Amino acid sequence: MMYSEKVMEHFMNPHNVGEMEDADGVGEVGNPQCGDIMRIYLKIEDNVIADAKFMTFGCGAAIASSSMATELIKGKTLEQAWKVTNKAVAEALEGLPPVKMHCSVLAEEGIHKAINDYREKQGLKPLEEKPDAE
Amino acid sequence: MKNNNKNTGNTVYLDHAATTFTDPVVLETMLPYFTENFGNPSSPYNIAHISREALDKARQQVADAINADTEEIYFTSGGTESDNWAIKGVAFANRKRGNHIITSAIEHHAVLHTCQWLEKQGFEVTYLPVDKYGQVRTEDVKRAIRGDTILISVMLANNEIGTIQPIPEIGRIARKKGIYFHTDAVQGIGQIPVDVEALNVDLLSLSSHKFYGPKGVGALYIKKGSRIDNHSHGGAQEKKKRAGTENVPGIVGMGAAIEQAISQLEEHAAHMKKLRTRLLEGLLQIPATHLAGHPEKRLPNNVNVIFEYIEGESILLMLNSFSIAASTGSACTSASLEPSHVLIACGFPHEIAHGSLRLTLGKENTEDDVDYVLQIIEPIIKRLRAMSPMTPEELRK
Amino acid sequence: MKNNNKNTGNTVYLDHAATTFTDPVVLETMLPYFTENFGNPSSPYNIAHISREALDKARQQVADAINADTEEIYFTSGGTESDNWAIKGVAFANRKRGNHIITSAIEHHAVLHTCQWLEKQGFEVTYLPVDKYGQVRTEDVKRAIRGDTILISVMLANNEIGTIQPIPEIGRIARKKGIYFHTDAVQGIGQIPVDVEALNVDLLSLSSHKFYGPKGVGALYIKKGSRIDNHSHGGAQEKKKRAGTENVPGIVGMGAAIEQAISQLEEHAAHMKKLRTRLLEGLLQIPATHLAGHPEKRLPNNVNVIFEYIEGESILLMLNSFSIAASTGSACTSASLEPSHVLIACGFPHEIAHGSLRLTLGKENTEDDVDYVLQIIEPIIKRLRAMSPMTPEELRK
Ligand SMILES: Cc1ncc(COP(=O)(O)O)c(C=O)c1O
Ligand SMILES: Cc1ncc(COP(=O)(O)O)c(C=O)c1O
Ligand code: FES
Ligand code: FES
Repeated sequence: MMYSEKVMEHFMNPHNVGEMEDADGVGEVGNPQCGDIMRIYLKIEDNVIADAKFMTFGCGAAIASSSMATELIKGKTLEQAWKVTNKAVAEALEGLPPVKMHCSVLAEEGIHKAINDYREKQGLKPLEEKPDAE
Repeated sequence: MKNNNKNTGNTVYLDHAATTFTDPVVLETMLPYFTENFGNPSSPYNIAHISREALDKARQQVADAINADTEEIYFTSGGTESDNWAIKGVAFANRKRGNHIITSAIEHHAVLHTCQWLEKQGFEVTYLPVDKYGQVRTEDVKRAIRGDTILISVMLANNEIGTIQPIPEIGRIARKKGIYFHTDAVQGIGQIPVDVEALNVDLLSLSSHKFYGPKGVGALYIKKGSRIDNHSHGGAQEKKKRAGTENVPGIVGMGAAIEQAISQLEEHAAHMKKLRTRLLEGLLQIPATHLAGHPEKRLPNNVNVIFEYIEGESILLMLNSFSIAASTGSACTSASLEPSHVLIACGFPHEIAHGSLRLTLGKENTEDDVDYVLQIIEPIIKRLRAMSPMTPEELRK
Repeated sequence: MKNNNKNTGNTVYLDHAATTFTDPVVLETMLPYFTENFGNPSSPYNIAHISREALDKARQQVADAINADTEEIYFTSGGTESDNWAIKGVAFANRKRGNHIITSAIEHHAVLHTCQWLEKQGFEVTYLPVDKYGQVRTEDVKRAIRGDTILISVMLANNEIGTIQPIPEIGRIARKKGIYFHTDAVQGIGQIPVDVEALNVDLLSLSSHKFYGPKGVGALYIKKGSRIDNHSHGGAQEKKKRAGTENVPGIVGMGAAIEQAISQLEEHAAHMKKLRTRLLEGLLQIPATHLAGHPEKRLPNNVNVIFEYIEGESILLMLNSFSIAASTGSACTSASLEPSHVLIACGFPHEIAHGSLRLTLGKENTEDDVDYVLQIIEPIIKRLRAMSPMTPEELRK
């Protein structure tokens, strides 16, 4: 297969799958080009991500990225979590094929959206996407 | 439970539309032409005479298989070359008569991309729509014909959904109007009868590796008297129409493979249909699962189903981990990030087309293979649906 | 006396420029890719991954053999396809810059006929003359260049007379002028060093069956950044430039064969030269016999002699009856009834060109083979001359 062992590990046995009834922040993103959808749920305690879950409709890379991304942000402050890039997700997965990098972008965007959903609910200003988020 | 076939090993191979293994019997016929009987067929000595006779025999085998004359068979490097040659060759050779071409929206890329390229060269191309089963309507063909139409190209059977097209009828229309008619029979041969007379075609493409012959060899049937440009320039091979030292072992293999495929056609089709029915019935037990393609007018070895709410590549990955080889029309496996143009042409929305799974059976498959797949696939679909945000509540349990 | 080789049997095969047998070691590497490792390289499962890796490896082997990058190697169905693609592909893609092409009078038909076809499409082609040894003069190249010249194609070594062309020099001229430069290296590879950097070429054609690889597979080197049309349209194979399911076993064989050929190059060339010298010295003992081609700048395995007053096909026929396989530039073996355009370009009159005999050595040949041929050929020439009305009296005895 074209995927690394790590991707296959996270694809076959994804971490943090599922819905979260009492999420503090939810972000749903989709790539219209490709028709994939990723929903990220966050449980936030004292500005720290206490729990994260995901639901994903997409390819192996999308599912593995969701799993790895949620894993990476757990226990981090919101500011730290915001800085988890798609590159970091791909690296943690021991690389993604070039045509699949956009699936990890989805994970980064999902997290950003979930964090801003939480911030808005708290009456805070949403954080700005860096223009070169890629 | 799993089949242990001597070719596919412990893989349950269900992607015969992508390619087949070379039948060991076929390979056996090829071997002497690599080593002892290696002469260049154009050379004038004994060792080369053997190669010439081998080419003659293979040409006869291919001609017999499709009810053509040997002078109408031209060997190529595969289905893509045959399609490219047929379409470009007829288009350019008949440009003075007109520059309109008709094809269908569900052709293989070897036809579609060639037509798109011809559009850039100033030809006009009509891409016929299909009905929800993936069939071209003959009335649409009639309506599309113009005074300057020089070529119609519609495939015999589709590679993704297996739908068989009304080729004899389209051929009759084309012939009445004096328009060249090409069919891509790459998927049909060896599965259903292929007779160039009955099909009313002027050109027909074949590819050896789809019927247990070697890769890298194919043929184009060109009806006698057809006006078509030469494919390549060089030596006098293939009656000067397709230059290049002949791939003798490959051509010998193609001949042996097609002869075997035709002689086993009925038996093979019966075997395929039996397995297909079992497989399809099992798959359609899974909720929110749809058949793609025509329920009856389809290749006996083709199953194409769509599982709603999930994506095809992830299905393939999981199947692969259970040593099952299959294919999908999902955008996620295509370089273009577009789902299968065939499923889209059949009217499936993008997100539905994503969940497609194509299983194409082959002669080595058994009922055990089918049962194994059915046993493996249900929990896979469940697991993926459990992860999908699109899955409705009642399917999550 | 006769060699008894396991490939050529009891034939003394001296037509390696026409084709070689596939080396049994090479065939061995190919076999698994017909049967077990038969997956379509484009498919996303394990069994197909093996095919993809095999393609990668072969591409590396070809790239290494000619000092290119793997991304610059495109597999084709043979030397003819490579030549056709290189020339038509560059011509059409650069038509806006100009429509003049330069080639030589002694190219293989795969180049010449392609150029002639391009003339019908409105291109202008200059066919450079050669000196009496069959060499293109670099001054002629310089003189032929015009403002609208877009492509120069000159072969590395000629297939009939073995003359090696001044490719690095021509390449330097072309590069200075920004003109694409293609060389047909089909005969050179495995006989002399081939290094795309040293040769200053942008495109280079190869054919596997000339260096103990299988027939029906070749490659085109395309220097990065070159402007060239795609060869065929369809799937995304060969970086979308040459569509069609890859001939995996053939490509694997080509890779193995080229690696072997390069690793044995010096040893092979030394062996060939030794045999060639012995053969040529023996042949030139026969009166009224001339060497065709360059005395030194020639392929180590090529001998081409002309026997005055007799005709090549009859020589071949007699040699064949003694199980010797050879070739001739006589009109009588060519479909066009024209003698070799190469010999004519070298300035041999028609009636002389008729008496040509090409003997091209291969790695399985031995000194015994050479001695056998020399022993057989002298009486044959005598007999034929005795029958010929053109033979002068003193040669009839
Ligand atoms: C319907 C159809 N046409 C053409 C082709 C191209 O054949 P090949 O890959 O042998 O060039 C294929 C197979 O890929 C096919 O299924
Ligand atoms: C110099 C040269 N170019 C091109 C070719 C064509 O190669 P192929 O016959 O493999 O297409 C040949 C051999 O026939 C050749 O000798
Ligand atoms: S979700 Fe479509 S490519 Fe990853
Ligand atoms: S003499 Fe018979 S073909 Fe030339």
